[in-house]
Amino acid sequence: AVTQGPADRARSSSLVIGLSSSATTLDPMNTTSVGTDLSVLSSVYSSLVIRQPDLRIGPSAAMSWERVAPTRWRFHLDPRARFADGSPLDADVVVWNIQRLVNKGNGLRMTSNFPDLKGAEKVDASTVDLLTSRPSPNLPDALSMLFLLSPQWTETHDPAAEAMGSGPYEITSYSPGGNIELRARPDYWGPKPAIGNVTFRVTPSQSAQVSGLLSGELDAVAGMDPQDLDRLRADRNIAVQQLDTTRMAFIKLNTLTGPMQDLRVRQAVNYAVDKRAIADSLLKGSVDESPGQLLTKDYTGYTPGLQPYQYDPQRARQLLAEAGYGPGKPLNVQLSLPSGQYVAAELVVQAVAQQLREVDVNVEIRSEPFAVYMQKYLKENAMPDMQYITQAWPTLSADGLYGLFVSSSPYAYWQDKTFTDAVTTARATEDVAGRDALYAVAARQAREQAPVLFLFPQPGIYATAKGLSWQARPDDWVRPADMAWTEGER
Amino acid sequence: MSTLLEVSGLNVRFPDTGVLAVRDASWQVPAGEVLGLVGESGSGKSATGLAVLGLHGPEAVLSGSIRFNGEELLGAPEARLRELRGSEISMIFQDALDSLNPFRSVGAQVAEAYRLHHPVRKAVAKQRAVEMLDRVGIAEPHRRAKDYPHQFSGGMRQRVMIAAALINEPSLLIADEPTTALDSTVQAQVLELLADLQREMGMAVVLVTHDFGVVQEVCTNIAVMYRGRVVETGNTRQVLQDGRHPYTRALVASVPTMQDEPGGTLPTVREVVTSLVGPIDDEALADPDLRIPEGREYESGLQPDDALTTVVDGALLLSVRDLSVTFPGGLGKPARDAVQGVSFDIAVGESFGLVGESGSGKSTISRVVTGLQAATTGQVRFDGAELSGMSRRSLSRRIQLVFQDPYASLNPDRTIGDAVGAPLTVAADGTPALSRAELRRRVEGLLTEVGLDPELADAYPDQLSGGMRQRAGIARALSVEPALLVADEPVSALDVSVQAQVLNLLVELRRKRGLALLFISHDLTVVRHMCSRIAVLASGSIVEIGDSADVLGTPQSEHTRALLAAAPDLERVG
Amino acid sequence: MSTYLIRRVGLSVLAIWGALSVVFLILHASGDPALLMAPAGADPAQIAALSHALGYDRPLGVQYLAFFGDALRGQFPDSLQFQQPALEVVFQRLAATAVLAGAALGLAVLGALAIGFGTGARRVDGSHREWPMWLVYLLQAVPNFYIGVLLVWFFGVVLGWFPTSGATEPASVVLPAIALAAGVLPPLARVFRTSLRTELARPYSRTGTALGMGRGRVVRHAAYGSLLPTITVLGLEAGALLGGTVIVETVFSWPGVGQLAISALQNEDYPLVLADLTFLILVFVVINLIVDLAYGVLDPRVRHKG
Amino acid sequence: MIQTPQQQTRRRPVGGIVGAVLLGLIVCATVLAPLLAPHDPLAQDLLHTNAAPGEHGYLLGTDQLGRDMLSRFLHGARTPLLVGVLAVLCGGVFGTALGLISGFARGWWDQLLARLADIQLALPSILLALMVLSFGGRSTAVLVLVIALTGWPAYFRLVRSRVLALRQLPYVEASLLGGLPTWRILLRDLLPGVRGLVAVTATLDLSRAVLMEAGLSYLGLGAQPPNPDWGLMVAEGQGQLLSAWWIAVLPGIGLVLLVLGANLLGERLSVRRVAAS
Ligand SMILES: Nc1ncnc2c1ncn2[C@@H]1O[C@H](COP(=O)(O)OP(=O)(O)OP(=O)(O)O)[C@@H](O)[C@H]1O
Ligand SMILES: Nc1ncnc2c1ncn2[C@@H]1O[C@H](COP(=O)(O)OP(=O)(O)OP(=O)(O)O)[C@@H](O)[C@H]1O
Ligand SMILES: [Mg+2]
Ligand SMILES: [Mg+2]
Repeated sequence: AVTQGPADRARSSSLVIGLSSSATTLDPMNTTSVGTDLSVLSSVYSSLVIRQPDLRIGPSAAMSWERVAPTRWRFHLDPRARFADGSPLDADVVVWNIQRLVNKGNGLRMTSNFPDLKGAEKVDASTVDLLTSRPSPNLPDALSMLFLLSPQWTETHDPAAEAMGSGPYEITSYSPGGNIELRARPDYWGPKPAIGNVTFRVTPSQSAQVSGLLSGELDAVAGMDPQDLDRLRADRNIAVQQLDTTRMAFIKLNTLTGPMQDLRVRQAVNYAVDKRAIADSLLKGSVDESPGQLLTKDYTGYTPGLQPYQYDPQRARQLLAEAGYGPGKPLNVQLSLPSGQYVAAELVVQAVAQQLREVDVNVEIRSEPFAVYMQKYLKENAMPDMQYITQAWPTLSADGLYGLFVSSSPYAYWQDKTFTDAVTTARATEDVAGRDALYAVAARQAREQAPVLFLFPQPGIYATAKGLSWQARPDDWVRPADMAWTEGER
Repeated sequence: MSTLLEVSGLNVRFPDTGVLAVRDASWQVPAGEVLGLVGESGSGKSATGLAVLGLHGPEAVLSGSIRFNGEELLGAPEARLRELRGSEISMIFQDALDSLNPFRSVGAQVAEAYRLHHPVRKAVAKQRAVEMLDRVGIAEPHRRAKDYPHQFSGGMRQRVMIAAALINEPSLLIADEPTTALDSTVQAQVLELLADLQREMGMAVVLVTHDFGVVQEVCTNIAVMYRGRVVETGNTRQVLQDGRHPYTRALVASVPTMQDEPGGTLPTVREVVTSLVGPIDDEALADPDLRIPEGREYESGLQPDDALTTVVDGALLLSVRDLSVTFPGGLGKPARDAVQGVSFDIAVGESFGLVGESGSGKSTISRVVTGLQAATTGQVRFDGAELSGMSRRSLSRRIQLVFQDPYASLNPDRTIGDAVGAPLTVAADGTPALSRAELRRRVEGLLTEVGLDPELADAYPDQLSGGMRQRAGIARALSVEPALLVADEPVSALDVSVQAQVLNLLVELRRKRGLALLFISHDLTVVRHMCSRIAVLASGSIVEIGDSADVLGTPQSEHTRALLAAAPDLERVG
Repeated sequence: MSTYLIRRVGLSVLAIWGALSVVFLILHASGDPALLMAPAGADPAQIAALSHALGYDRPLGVQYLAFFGDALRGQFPDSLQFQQPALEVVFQRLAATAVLAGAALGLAVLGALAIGFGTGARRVDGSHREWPMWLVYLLQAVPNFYIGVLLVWFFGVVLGWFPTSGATEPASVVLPAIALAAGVLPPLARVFRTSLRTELARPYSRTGTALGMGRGRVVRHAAYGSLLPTITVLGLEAGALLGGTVIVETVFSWPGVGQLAISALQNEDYPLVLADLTFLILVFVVINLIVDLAYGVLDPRVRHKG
Repeated sequence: MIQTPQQQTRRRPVGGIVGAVLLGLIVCATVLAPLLAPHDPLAQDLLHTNAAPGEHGYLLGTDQLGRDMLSRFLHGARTPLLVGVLAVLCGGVFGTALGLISGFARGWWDQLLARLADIQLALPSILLALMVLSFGGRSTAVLVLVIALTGWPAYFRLVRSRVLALRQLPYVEASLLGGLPTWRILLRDLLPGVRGLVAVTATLDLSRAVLMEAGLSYLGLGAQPPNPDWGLMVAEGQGQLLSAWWIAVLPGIGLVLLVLGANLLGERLSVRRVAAS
């Protein structure tokens, strides 16, 4: 094919990024998927604060911020910040955006990420206060996902189909489900991005991603399948970065109904699966097995020193026998997974199912569209006995991720007083050591009670054309503004 | 007179099926003369005609010699043949509907035929085509040239075909049964046109046909084919009246004519041949050297049976009063009055004939009478009872139908015995169902009665010849012992030689069973032969009805006279 | 001709109505779409409110009528995935599918004609080639998606000649078009070849030869007659073509309406499914209507009827 | 150039035989798979994933989970065959019965059924199937039904038009005149008349059904993992074309052979049928 190769693109300062699925909307408040929608939109819109490549929170539209009261955060806006149409990004804009967000009637998806946010008050033209209903130390972390629209523009345009933001890029071409093209704004008020033209190309199929990289059609792809690692590493023109993501992969067990109510069964399935072997063969050793933890190391509040469930089918059989199952009376369970959503999930699930089958647990695998899967999970409260899921929390705090497991959470399917108490108390504890101690209690309890079948962090494999400098990150952001072509390569 | 076309020792073989369609055939046509090529179906007439123009596909293997104006055509290069085709030698085929391209206007087709051999501009060819259409008798040729074949009637289409074939004024025309698909009156017109054009253009014609009447009218010479061989050639009059080959003589004898005494037994080919040369098999009969021994004459076995053809005064069996049938029009199709105000009666044991041209409503009447079609108005009474009030089952016990097409009237997936016995398995009211053995016995009896081997009960229709199938169909109709038999063109699909056998069978059955017969045909000679009273039908109405002898002898209506005039009849020397 | 036209249009409208009713019923058998539209964590009252706002709590019959009223005006609710009017989303994808289907159709028709002429019209010496038909049999046996996968593998990956995914440059259309054409070509080639043979065997072709036409001319005239059944099959294959786009677009990530249908179904994007299917059904029926009308134009026997 | 019906039978019969042999082999392999397969098709060997054909004693290699491709290949025709045959039976019986009744009864009944078939045809079948399977639940029974549902109009239309022609034939009218009841005429005169037609349609429909099952499995709506199913296997191996082509390519060949077999046989049957009628 007569496509431009990375070398040509480096010269012309353009870049092609492979997206595993198309953007579903251009409205930044109506999506929470970081890997696709928000990564694109973060180039077009700006947020008050931004999570930097080193995972720390840094300034963006807000130059600085402080907590003036337990439930009041004050943000000082950058006076230079302007939308592409020239209108300023001032306190009024922020107030309007926060109102748009917290109004439940708008039915925006982002709203649920801000359960504590009450509203905003203008202090002066470039200062604004955000109010929360209770002390919310992690608000800035959450705000790194909130992008700001222009109120006037939104009145006359459909933000789902068009975009006009205050970010470094503007969209030059978009159709739902199709490729997205960006161009650097010449009048951008912040630091100029290094790359002028960016294309997000939709390449859902794994093989298309790989062949695109190999042929030079794509310059950067995130979330590659570990199965392709060897192939990618072997190519001189491709650089591979590999790290654990902040997403933990596990198989959630429905402890509220069915056979997984029985602790012995939950522990048995944990013993029955050889996480090591799966990580080594299917994930090509790109990750380590989880030490019986719901968090990855990157979270504040992580408890070191826990031990994973060892692979011990004998033990598993014994536990199952105690629970009343065995070869004569095999345990039949359903295991669902969302199709095409998570890296290597299809393989991992099949491997798990086969290993469980060896201890006489018959697993029926149901692969479902993500929407259906989520509907069963959250809206109908009808999660099957087991379901493969990966979970992360954008603020990278134990509080957030553990919050998904407290008794009151619809995500939990687990009611454990010890765990819930520890997490709730920790939330109100300002002192770091005390909080970590509480989180350790929660972590041990979770390991012991096994509300999930612990697996491993989701592997993060990023492939880029040689010559593209970019620091891959464990959260899912892929921001072209962070990328640059280095001179002299190729 | 010089010989234009000379066929000698022609063989046409189809290796794939092993059929020898033409064997060692020789005949010739002098320039400007008409040769009739006659013979029954499958005797190789078409195969011969196609061979002349090299129109056989690669699956045919030809040998022998075909000389046209002294030039050998067999094995001539395709390019040379293409030059000759349509310009020197033309051919027209039987079915005019299919012989014309349905997707092109007739003018374009005739014009193209001209342009294929004359390098002229389109407009010139168009003009020529219109002239030619005019010449073959198409009214308003200028306008009609733009019409498509389906907008023409059968006779008109055949005229167009003739125009296309003759536009280059060929010296030889091969006409392969050009009129068999047409009505008898139309047939006569087309033949007349052909004869006129032949005289005007002075061309030679090879007329392929199986109709002796036609041959007698237009041909100077005749070649008779049988089983792929030419068994006799010669002057038409002489061959027809005094054929030297037993097959020729037999064929001529088996055709009913206007001179015959009606109602008698027709001689069949086999009978005649046997009486002429003794028992002989088909292959030996096909030997062209076979001759009727001097002095041997066929003793006509015609024994006219007055009882069958004279008017009977029996009790009234069927009475049709003011019958009309209208087929409702569909979307965009006008309604069609197929039958209008028809009345007639049939007495017990009477044989009643219905003649008329195609589309005159004959079949429709037969279908109404048998209950397959409802009358729109009027009434049909059978044995005093209103037909529409009778159940299908009880009606079927009284009236039965013999179909025209013997091939389609038997289910190919059922044995003959099954077909014949099926009506018997429907238990008549009050009678117990037949046992298997009894059924079989009855079926065998019926088969024997119609002159079929009872063994054939286990045969499938495709193992039977057309004549045998027609007999099976008759056996089925007879199985329920009906009082009235309706026969809708029962012999028109059959060869002359077989036709005689089936007609004889019907006559004999009537004699034995006292059946009443409603006999439908477009062929006057056949109706005259079979019926004591006839009705002439024209566009749905009866134009003349009466005793057979009166109607045909002193026709009162214009229509009947036209029918009579058009029927080419064989004059047989007594 | 005019009654023919009226009748055809009437039947088409009937078919569209019926097909849409089926779609409507299947979708509604699956439960309250509002459940899907509501944000995660919405309480039952909110869902009920949404359901009410969108009219999903009305009796089925009322919804049915409303659905047709809206469909007639081209109004569908917003797509759940894209948060835009569903029909707009479909239209945005239309061009891609039109390009793909057009290219595939062109390929298939050309291929079918070539194979049909090559194997259907014997030359004067009686020889004819059969082998292209084996290709047709083989193509007919290969599933759409498998052809796609093989093409990706061989031409995209091994040889690297063509892009294998998306619609980014003119060359992108090559592989998906071939994959799609492979499904449509066999029936077309077969019907064209068979009807060419039938037409050549009909008496009028023999008449042509008897009047002195060369082989080429005879075949040309016969080909016209063979076009009619071929066009009929083409109309019927439009369904296969539309169905094929669903799979082929998925294999090649081609951003068209077929892939949209799949993703809408997978995400239970109820309004989008409705809009997309309505549109596809409309296209299919209209294509068949055009075929019928083409028949009326091309076949004088139909042209002059009624 | 004259062509007679005989000529069409002259086609070389290899196709039919090849088709029959292919189908036979595949059916045998499927039935005997438990005996022939060297491994359990579900057993995983995580140490030897993506083994190339011949490696580690796996004749056709292994897939991403280290499952023996040969064993999976041998088992892979079970679902397509089972679903295909059942769907053809359902669709065939349904379509034929309706076609017979519709063609014989004519009138508004006939019009109703014919319009139903039109409507059915206006719905692209793969989309209809996808819709039913996504919204109506996934199971083998639904799969069979939906494939049968998209198949019946073919039988219906053919049988109906054939019956419309047949019922005008003298032998059917002869049965009417013989006083036979309608059901007997349907069974003895009309059904045999469409028998061959139905057989041919069914053979060709089998390939359609198999293709559809494979397509749906490929899209994830047919057979579910870890089932060895050819269509599903192609989908699973598709991502590995670069490094392990055999995972996707081999099962596809199985599908091609199966469909080719059915088509060739159907073709042959239809040629016979043309010659016989
Ligand atoms: N293309 C062919 N292939 C094989 N056999 C053929 C072919 N054409 C004709 N025959 C056979 O050759 C024989 C003579 O056929 P032909 O058509 O010449 O008969 P015919 O005298 O014209 O009969 P009819 O009056 O029915 O037209 C028949 O047995 C026929 O079956
Ligand atoms: N089912 C029908 N629907 C409409 N018109 C019909 C139908 N059957 C016959 N007709 C028309 O009724 C008229 C009489 O037809 P019928 O078959 O009775 O004629 P026929 O005298 O038997 O002709 P032929 O000698 O050709 O058999 C014809 O014009 C025919 O077109
Ligand atoms: Mg002939
Ligand atoms: Mg008639």
